[in-house]
Amino acid sequence: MSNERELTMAKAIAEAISQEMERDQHVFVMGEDVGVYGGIFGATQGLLSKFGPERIMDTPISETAFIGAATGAAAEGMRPIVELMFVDFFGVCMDQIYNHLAKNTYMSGGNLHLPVVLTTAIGGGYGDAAQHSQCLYSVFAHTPGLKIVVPSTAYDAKGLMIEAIRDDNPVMYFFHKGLMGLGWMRYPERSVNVVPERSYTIPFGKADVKRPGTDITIVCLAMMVHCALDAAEKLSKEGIEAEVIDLRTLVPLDREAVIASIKKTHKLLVVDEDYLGFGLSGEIAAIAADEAFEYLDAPVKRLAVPNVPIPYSQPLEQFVIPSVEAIAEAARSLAR
Amino acid sequence: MSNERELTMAKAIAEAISQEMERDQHVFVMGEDVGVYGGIFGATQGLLSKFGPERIMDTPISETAFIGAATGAAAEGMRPIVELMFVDFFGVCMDQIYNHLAKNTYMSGGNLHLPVVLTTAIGGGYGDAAQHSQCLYSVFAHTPGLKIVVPSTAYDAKGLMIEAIRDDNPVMYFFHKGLMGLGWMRYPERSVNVVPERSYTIPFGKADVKRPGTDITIVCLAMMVHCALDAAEKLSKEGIEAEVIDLRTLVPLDREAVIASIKKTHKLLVVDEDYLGFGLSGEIAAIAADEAFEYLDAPVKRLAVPNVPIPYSQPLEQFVIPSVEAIAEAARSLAR
Amino acid sequence: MAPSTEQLLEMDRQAWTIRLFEEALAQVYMEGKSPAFDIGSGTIPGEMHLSAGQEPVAVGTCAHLGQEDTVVGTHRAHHFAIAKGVDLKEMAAEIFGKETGLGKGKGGHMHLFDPKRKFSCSGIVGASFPVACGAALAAKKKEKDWVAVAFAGEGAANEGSFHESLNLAALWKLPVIFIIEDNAWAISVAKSKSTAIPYNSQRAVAYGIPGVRVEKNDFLSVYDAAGEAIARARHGEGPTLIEVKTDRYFGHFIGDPELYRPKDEVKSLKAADPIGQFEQTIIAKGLVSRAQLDKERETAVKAVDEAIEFARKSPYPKSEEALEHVFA
Amino acid sequence: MAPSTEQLLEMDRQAWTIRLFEEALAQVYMEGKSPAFDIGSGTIPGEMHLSAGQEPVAVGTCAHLGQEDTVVGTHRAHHFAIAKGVDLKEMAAEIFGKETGLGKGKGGHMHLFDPKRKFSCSGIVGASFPVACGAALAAKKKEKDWVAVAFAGEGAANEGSFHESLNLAALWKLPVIFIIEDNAWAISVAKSKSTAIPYNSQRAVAYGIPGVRVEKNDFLSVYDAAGEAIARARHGEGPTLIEVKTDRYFGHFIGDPELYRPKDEVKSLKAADPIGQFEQTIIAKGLVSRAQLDKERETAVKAVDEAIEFARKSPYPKSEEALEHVFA
Ligand SMILES: Cc1ncc(C[n+]2csc(CCOP(=O)(O)OP(=O)(O)O)c2C)c(N)n1
Ligand SMILES: Cc1ncc(C[n+]2csc(CCOP(=O)(O)OP(=O)(O)O)c2C)c(N)n1
Ligand SMILES: [Mg+2]
Ligand SMILES: [Mg+2]
Repeated sequence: MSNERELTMAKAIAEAISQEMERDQHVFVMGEDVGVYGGIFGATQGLLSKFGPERIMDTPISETAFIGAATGAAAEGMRPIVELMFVDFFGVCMDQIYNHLAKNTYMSGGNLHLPVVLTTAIGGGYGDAAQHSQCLYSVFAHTPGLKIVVPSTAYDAKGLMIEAIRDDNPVMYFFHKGLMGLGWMRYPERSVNVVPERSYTIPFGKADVKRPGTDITIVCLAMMVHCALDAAEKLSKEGIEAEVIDLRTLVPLDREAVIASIKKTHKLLVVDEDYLGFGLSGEIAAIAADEAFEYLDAPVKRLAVPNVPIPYSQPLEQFVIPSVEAIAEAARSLAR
Repeated sequence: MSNERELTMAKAIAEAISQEMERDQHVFVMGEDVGVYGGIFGATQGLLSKFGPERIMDTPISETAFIGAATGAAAEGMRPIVELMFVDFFGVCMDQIYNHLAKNTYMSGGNLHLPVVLTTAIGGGYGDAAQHSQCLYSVFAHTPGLKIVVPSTAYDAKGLMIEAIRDDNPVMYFFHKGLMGLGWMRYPERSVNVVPERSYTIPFGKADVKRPGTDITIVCLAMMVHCALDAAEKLSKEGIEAEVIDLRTLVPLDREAVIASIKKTHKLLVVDEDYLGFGLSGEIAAIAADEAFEYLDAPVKRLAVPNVPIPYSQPLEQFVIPSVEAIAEAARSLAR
Repeated sequence: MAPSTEQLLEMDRQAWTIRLFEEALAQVYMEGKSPAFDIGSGTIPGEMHLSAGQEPVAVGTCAHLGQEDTVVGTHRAHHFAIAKGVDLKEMAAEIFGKETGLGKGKGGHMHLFDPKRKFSCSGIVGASFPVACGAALAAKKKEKDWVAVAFAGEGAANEGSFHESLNLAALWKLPVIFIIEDNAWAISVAKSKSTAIPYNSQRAVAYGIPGVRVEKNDFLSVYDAAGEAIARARHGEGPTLIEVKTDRYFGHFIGDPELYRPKDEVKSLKAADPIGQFEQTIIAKGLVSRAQLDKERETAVKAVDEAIEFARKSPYPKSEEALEHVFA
Repeated sequence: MAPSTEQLLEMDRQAWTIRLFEEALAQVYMEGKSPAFDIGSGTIPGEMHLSAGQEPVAVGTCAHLGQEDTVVGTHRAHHFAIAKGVDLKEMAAEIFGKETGLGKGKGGHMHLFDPKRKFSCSGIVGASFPVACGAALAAKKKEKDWVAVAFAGEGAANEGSFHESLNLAALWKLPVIFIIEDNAWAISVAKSKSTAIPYNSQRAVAYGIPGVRVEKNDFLSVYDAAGEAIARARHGEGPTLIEVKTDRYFGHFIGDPELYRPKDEVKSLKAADPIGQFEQTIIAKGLVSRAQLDKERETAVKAVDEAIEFARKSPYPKSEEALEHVFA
């Protein structure tokens, strides 16, 4: 049955873009190596041959220029999809992202709409070291004006991408390299799942309970969803039932889902592949400590990259990125 | 008595730099308008005439080049002080700050020392709108490798600046425009205080209890310290004694001070002039929800700029930046 | 192609509108800021960058532009906005932080957005270049002969965004014109202390595009240079880089003590004021009469008065509106 | 000034050390990555950018540099590091992620730091320019005749950091040399699709500094051009921009399917391999003998073998060491 077709996340993203490009002539793609190469992580695979170089545009290595150009083109009614190859490179173009793309709508009193999707790769674990392994989504969630999408499966990826392209606001779409289902990088089988061929959308701001449970809530996203699910399976054998919540979007953030789960489990563990300090894990914990305070039976725990750059050497890198075992252990000691 | 001399924060900073420049030939200053102009916010006032243009260097508007140059010069044994005029401009040079200045020490396995002080202006409240009014320190605290200093008084500013210059690591030194004691911008009288002429240092990682109290802990920094103190005075008249903790540095962070205060007051309000989401206020709340969970008698509350860019119009700006009244009200309803 | 009489009159009116608007703002700005100057107080708080003296760049260029062409300005952008036809009342109201402003009071003087007139600007130095490239790219994709103009100061030409944008524009043959206003100063830093070569126009070589230096702060010289560049762009021949010498009459912002600036510089600049010279020239050439120009000036006086009045009388937005419009 | 015999021999040895090191890494890299290629597995995980074919740029330049001069490289930096005299064992150990590595395994192949030999590099395109300016500034402040060299790819020359740094260096007359390796590709993007003009050397005009294009991937041509630029810098005459045509033998990184590249491109490049040509030339000129060169090559073989062996045998850092060295 064609409904049962499974796709990798990369293929799901490329398909979403392709379908929207067919639907709307204003959609086009810009970025480094998005053409013949199909995107270093395959997010634009196959699009060049379908849409040609006028709509799938390789750029010079000039992120400020081409991301700024996306803002300018969107103001004129185009709907650019623009790729920042690794999120780690945001520092060369952040001004165009957060001072312009993100703020112009507000500063114009809502008169300007900027339908730009900014895609970017996140995540480590494969030895790419401190400048190519970060997540950093919380930096963009911190500065207002950007919607923040971080899918964990192919199904979610397609629906969220179509939603992103149709949104009249700037959307940053973070894909985790280790979830793209690439031929050359390990990925969790679960990230490849059934993706309908038809077009569909997944609304922003709806977290997904990827596993229901009663004993502890694990809030996470991207790769950590899979690690948490693996940990939950282990824990289940020990009699601990973890509820795994995949946030899917950070802006808007589904606070209700987090609170509802805490009301049930009374215990919260936030797991994040980003740096621990001053980021996502703190925000979720703070929301719990405010809005779900009475329901909490134990301290809110966080597991994330301790505040160090991502080291290259494998024993070091594996040590700093939350592992299935570390998640299970943190959940275990909290659940007890 | 000369000991009783009072200085503005700008003068205290300039004096600290001046004393260190006299002490150590390797210290020099680079930045836009740091020369004749003396820094737009006066942090380098008077230094050009004392040290000449070889050591007080006006730069082109090329933040990536001159901040990157600070990293290169520091690697060769110099001790640059480099000014990013407003923190809001970090997006044009963030890569040099966080991927290089911040990470090179770690990536070199500790073999490379980069004694750079990066000064920058923060804060709003005077109608400078969305691109010139932000705080953003949590973005830099989130990415590892930078020490983060945010003084609230002239006395602290001098001691922390000398400590920063002598530190062998990159230090980001954030000064709040509204605390500099400028002739052309309102400032709290309290920010001007007694500053010894002699050289002295204030260690990083030591929060300062700016006001002891028993009923509620208010954690804050920079301008919010003064607003919190004003609020505390009001509250005191109502019988509520707030303890006001000035963090002074975010990296390293004095978790102990926060926890110790909660043990006493059992209630925490975090007040921040930065954006609410995914930043400082979340981090402090999360630490409390983890490490001081048992001592908390009430939900942890946060007051910060709601997740909107800083609006220009005064009624709007005053609405989004935490005011004395808003702090008092938040504290009041929490203390009850 | 020389400007028509109609165009000349419009240019004169725009020039006066800009000059008078800036002078009016300089006054209004000081309201509520004395005896002690406090930048956060008064009718108009925050920084105020005025463009008086720099009218030729804006007016001479925009004379060639229509509604469908895009202009992206800088922190010092009133002259560009006025020359591009942005409604003066809505603009003044925005600068006053009023509900009736272009951005409902959210943007302020450095952030004027008028999508209808395709005008925008930014308080970040060098930010105009990439955004203008994007507008030009959109024009190309839509197969229109629209152009985009990025204005920027000579200080901005040392930002990385300048280089990246010019390369992109040249590579993709975008219909965009980069116009550098060389007013000799970037706040307190003289051009010679920031720029390795005397003329930014020479930097066009690095992108294989025409580079033009306009040596006089003169409406007609700008008109000519911009006209040629805009025509090139409209005909699909790609971008041009123009640098225009011009003069900043006020400080960098109001309140700038200008200690860095030779004492009599502004005085001597004003002696050769471009508006007066423009008027003399076109009268001398018999293209317009004094009376005609006086009428334009009167129109400008009235427009500025009305705009300031409108802004003054308009209501402030309600506090809670601060939470609106983060997203469309 | 022509290189001495000693220099020629050292250049030959360095060239072979680079070539053999890269070839050895290409093999080691595949260990543990078959049957299924997994970038995160094996002796060396992560990206691997090799510089085989690009030896002339590094060797020809560094022949003029001493211990006190600074070199800042890129993501593709092994050749620069070797030519600058970075210890091959420590470098190999770093690439293997070992405790004995330059950065105790924390940096990896894109982040090689050797403060003793004044070498560093970065995985961020365009990041070498500003840092090299800083080293040159320090030399100037210390009143030394040291120079700094920033290497970068032709793709990097379109980043904003290129422009800002060249302007700063020219303005301040810094003793820095910017050397662009034009290997025709930036990953899959050909230079003609990224750069508005044929030669980056032409961009020197934008900063009023000398711009030199070296049209041959040849040790002696690079030696000459770099020598002149470095001498200028040492004598306080400021920066130079050099672009060298060179050839990338491997894919952008190992595993790159290179679908964008003409099928026989590499084969034909290798037919004119620069090391062979260099050796032929200097033998033909009677400057060195075949036997001498063979000895250098043997030394290189041994050094590479030893380095790989050293790296292989070295222990991994302990997990907890991940928490060290964030701060000095
Ligand atoms: C990226 C960035 N750096 C610095 C500033 C601070 N700043 C505002 S205007 C200005 C000078 C700009 O000079 P120029 O481009 O010549 O324009 P002018 O003010 O002369 O019109 C500076 C440094 C800024 N707004 N943005
Ligand atoms: C700022 C930034 N943008 C993009 C990248 C991704 N990237 C790494 S190498 C590369 C191509 C570089 O080309 P070039 O400068 O010619 O060097 P080469 O690889 O040919 O040696 C790109 C785009 C990066 N590392 N940093
Ligand atoms: Mg200027
Ligand atoms: Mg290349």
